[in-house]
Amino acid sequence: MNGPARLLVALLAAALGGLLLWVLATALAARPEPALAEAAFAALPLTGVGNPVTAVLLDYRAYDTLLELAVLLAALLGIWSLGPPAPAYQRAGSALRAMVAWVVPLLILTGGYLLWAGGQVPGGAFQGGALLGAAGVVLRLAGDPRAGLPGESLQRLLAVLGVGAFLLVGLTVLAFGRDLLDYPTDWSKWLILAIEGAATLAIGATLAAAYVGGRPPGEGR
Amino acid sequence: MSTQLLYGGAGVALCVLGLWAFLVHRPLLRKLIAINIMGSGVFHLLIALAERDGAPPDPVPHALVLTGIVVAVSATALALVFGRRLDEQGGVPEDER
Amino acid sequence: MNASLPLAVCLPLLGALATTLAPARARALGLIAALASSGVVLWLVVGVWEQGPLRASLGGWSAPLGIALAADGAVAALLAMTAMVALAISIHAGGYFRDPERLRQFWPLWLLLWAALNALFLAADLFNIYVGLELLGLSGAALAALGGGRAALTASLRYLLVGLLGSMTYLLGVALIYAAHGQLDLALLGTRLGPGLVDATALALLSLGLALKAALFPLHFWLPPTHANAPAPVSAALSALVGKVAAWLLLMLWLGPFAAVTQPAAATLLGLLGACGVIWGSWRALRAERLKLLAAHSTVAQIGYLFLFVPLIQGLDPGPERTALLGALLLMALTHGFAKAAFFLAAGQVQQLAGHDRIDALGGTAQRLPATTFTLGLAGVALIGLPPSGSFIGKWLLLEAAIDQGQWWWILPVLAGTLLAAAYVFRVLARAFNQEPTPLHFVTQVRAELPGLVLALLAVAGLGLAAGGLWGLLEPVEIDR
Amino acid sequence: MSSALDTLLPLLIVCSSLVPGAAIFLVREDSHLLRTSLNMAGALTKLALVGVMIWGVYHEHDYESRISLAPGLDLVFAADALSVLFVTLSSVLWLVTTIYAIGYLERTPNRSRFFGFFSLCVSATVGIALAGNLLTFVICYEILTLATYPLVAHRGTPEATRGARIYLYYTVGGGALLLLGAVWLQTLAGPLDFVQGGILGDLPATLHGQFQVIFVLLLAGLGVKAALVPLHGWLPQSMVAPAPVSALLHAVAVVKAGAFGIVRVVYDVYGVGLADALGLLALLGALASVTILYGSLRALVQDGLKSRLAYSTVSQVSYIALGTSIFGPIATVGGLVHLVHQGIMKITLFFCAGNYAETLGIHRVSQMDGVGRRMPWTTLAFSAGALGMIGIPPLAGFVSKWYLGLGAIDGGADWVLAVLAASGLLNAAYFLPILYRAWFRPPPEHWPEERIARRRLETRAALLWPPLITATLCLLAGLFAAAPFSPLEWAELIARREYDR
Repeated sequence: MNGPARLLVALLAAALGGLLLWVLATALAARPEPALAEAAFAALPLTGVGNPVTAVLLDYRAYDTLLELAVLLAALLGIWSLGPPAPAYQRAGSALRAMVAWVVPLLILTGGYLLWAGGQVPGGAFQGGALLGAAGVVLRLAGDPRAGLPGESLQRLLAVLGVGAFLLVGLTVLAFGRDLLDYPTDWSKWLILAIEGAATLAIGATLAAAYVGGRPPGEGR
Repeated sequence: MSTQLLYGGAGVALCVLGLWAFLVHRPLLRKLIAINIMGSGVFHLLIALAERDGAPPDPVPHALVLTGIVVAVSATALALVFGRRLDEQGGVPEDER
Repeated sequence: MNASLPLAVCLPLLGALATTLAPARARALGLIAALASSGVVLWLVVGVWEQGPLRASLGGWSAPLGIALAADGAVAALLAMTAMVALAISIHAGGYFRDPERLRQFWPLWLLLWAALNALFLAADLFNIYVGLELLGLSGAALAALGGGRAALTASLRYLLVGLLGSMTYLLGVALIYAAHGQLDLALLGTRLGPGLVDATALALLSLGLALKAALFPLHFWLPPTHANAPAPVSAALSALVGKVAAWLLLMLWLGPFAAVTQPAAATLLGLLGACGVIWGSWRALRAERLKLLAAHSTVAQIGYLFLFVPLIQGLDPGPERTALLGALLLMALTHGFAKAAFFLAAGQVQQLAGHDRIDALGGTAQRLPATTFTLGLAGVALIGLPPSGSFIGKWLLLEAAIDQGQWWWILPVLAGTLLAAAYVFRVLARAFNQEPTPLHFVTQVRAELPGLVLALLAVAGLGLAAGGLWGLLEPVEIDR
Repeated sequence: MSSALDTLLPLLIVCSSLVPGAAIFLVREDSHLLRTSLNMAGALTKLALVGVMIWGVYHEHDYESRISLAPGLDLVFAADALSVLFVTLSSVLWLVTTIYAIGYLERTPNRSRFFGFFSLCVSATVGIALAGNLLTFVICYEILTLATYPLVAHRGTPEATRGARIYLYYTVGGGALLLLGAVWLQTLAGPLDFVQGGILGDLPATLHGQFQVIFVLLLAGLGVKAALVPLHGWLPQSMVAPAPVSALLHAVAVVKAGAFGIVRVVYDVYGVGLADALGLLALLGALASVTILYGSLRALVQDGLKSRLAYSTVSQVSYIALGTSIFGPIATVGGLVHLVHQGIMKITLFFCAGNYAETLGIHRVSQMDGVGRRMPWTTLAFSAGALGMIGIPPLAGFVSKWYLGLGAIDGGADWVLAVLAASGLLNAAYFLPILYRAWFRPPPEHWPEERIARRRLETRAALLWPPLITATLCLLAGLFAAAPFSPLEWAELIARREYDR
């Protein structure tokens, strides 16, 4: 794109920005009572979790989260369909290896903690999963071609674990005549935790596998 | 309210910046970065909306942002692998540029 | 509570999981999932037929806190079309992908795409649509890249990026709506939205995002390379279903919850873009040198037709006139879905046999594949809008409404598009008659040729002559949820 | 008769060729017997069903099949006297043409495709005949376009492709105008069910201006198929088609569909009185007269036998439009009876032309010297058709022209007599030289390309019988014009019902 066109786009973008700011100010000025937030807090005891964000993610709007995990799966399957990964990096030297040996368990432990804590305070499956994924990234950088992931079939299992747990719970309650993902109140807390655990593993494994960037060894031959 | 506008306004600014970058830059990797900036802007705006004058923040936008982030990460990962495969095959064909 | 709504999303998802877990059995598992998903959609359609619009809340929470799924007559019809096309594609893919490895990669992504389609048609929540769109975009881009070549990769990457841009624009609109109204459920929003700067800007952003994904002129630039370079079954799904769902969402927002926001001038603008799409897409299709590129450009035109309805429906109050036009709009969408899928499947067969799809050099191949050529012909008839196809009736009602409401200028794009479509379809069909030898049998490869033929017949004869039932489904229905 | 039959019979008549046609596509290319059986079974079933319908309509029975396509849009197949006239013509000639085509295409490739589209084509024609409203008419009219395209292109030569393409340009363009006119009219008048006497007469006079514009649109759409000048350009080009297709195109299906459509629009949509009052009949009459004279003049200079016949069709079909354009029952009878008479005469001529080409390789008039001695029966049939076209009594064409002339005097349009006389002279001028050559010139030593040797018969039986049958029909239609159920009697029945409401 040449100079004048760039300038034109910049001017247009600036105009759009101005308009959006004005619209935003108007919208915020006339803001209604945030009824949704109140409702979310009011219903919190029924969900069995103390962290309202977790309640939204895994209970009120659990269906969004289910689809979102499916997005994650789609990305991974897409990456796998494009062929084998690039070769691994050179194996780390001893100093880096020693550090990795410390950092990775720490990341995993922290991830687990975040998952557990997410029920009450900020934290949860995504934060935990992200740390697990980071552990995989560190391993791959240190020269592990698989980023610490297991073999193909286990990797596949891990990849579908999140959606699978959601569907298992969701369809089971559906079979008992309730709404999809309408957890019985007494079990709600534990079901949410189980789904979150599965989702954490799935997110972690998927992120690490996406970083590896190709189909796992053992497939396609 | 003004804090909210400030944060939200910053989000809008990021968003427009990302849009501008997407439109003027040709390399696909740059476009991808531009999209991510745009996404950050939208997430920023959503987070700003959660603020409720001292009351505990509205959890719904927070959850939306978390969902959005995961989606954005997935898409970025896929796009990056696409880009790398394309590079391995010699890049964008001449007639497609 | 009707379990068919959530199941319509969950069963293809379950199939995607199964085919991911057991790639060696992907084909059998995938076909089972495809059949089961179609069965559930049938259940849903019967439910809508008997009880009118259905709504299912999820997670035990009603809106605004929870998310709901909703299906009215229009959605049921679209879901049924999706299921039939998807089933045909599923069967066809088994014959198309010669490499078992490709087939294994195809199945889970394809079922994810199907789940996304169903989720989007059923969606009743503004943010949920965003997640569904992303699932659609990612699985679609990954499928389109299964062709593997440089051109396919480039096109898919561009498609992915444009899709992301669309999603982000859409999400910005969602954020503005949440800022102004504090909720996301479409039915509840429908009672709150009204004329005003904020709602109008939000609608503009939502529409922009969706128009990018629907390839509404002039945002269609990414579509032809993507659809032309993907494997044929994927092109069929992208053209027939993926573009359709985005267009449908856009129309649904305009005519449903955002109806109070829209102005006649804006509706006319949308119609005008549709008209430009009709003419431009048809013209480019006429100039295309490759069969699949022709079909891809024609998709731009066919999407355009749907938007011609907006200025005509926008001003109408609920009533028989509006229902008739909605039905016509739907009929056009369904016919195009069937016809374009059939066209792409047939084009894929031709390409596989000939090793290329240059239109000028197709002759002998077309003569050697009578059933496939016949499919191209029938699908072409539906694309032109000649009787007895469903699009003929759709166009008739569209023209009638245009004349009736004094908006006669919409006649021009319809007629011009029809004539251009006739020109590009018969440019292909003219190659089918030559002096090459023909095989003894009409159908040479049952699994690869029959699904397309059935779809084409549905577009031409099924929808044309049995369209009356569509209005039976729509009768008590209005688009709002 | 049961009422179930009343609602099903029109649909059954359409399906009696549609279903075999669809099945024929699937027949193995070398299963000659199965394909022939399907063809003949369809043709005979249709004929039997039409027989039932003739009896019923004569006794004022109502047949109507109605399928709702959309709110306000019904697919209606119904029978009145006019539709029975056309449906009988097409069923009888279909049977004959099918036999001819089986003989003509013996041992050529792609016969399943050919006969499949052939049956679709006849189904569409029968659909046009039985259409009970303008929507149904338009639908069948367009399907006819689609079904004939593959027949014209059938041979797959570059000329065939070119001819088919030109045919398509004209007919699709015309179809778009017809569609626009029909939709527009429907917004003004509601569902356009064909009613004898028309349905527009009761509408306010303020709409009359729009009616005039719409008539021009409809006439443009119908005129393409009816080959009204200047919309006739496709007809000579589509001569590349195999002879049975030409026969079908000229005598039964395409050209006739256009002419029939004009008759329908004038009598059963506008109403002849309104059409006259709006000056539309004058327009139609002028166009028809120009076409009659122009076609004859062009036919005069053609050396190709089939192109001479093609221009003759251009001219002759407009007699139907001419009859329609004169206000008065006698001219109506003349126009309608010519719908049938032109069909049987022209199909005879095309069968014969096909026989000359197939047997001896004769394609030009200048090659026809002495062919009467080598192929006497074919030439006899040809003579019957040609003399009928000129209007020599007692052949069928004389009856049409007689009634047209009487009708012109009765309707006060004396100038039509001049057109008829001029056209009759021109007809003689381009047909008589052919007959002279065939009968009275000595045969050459070698025919251009003798493909079928003379044995007991001069050519294959399946090629010889059809023209003889239709030639006999030409004679009978003229000789027994006053007999009950003759085309003339039936045309008078229609005219009575139209004018004596």
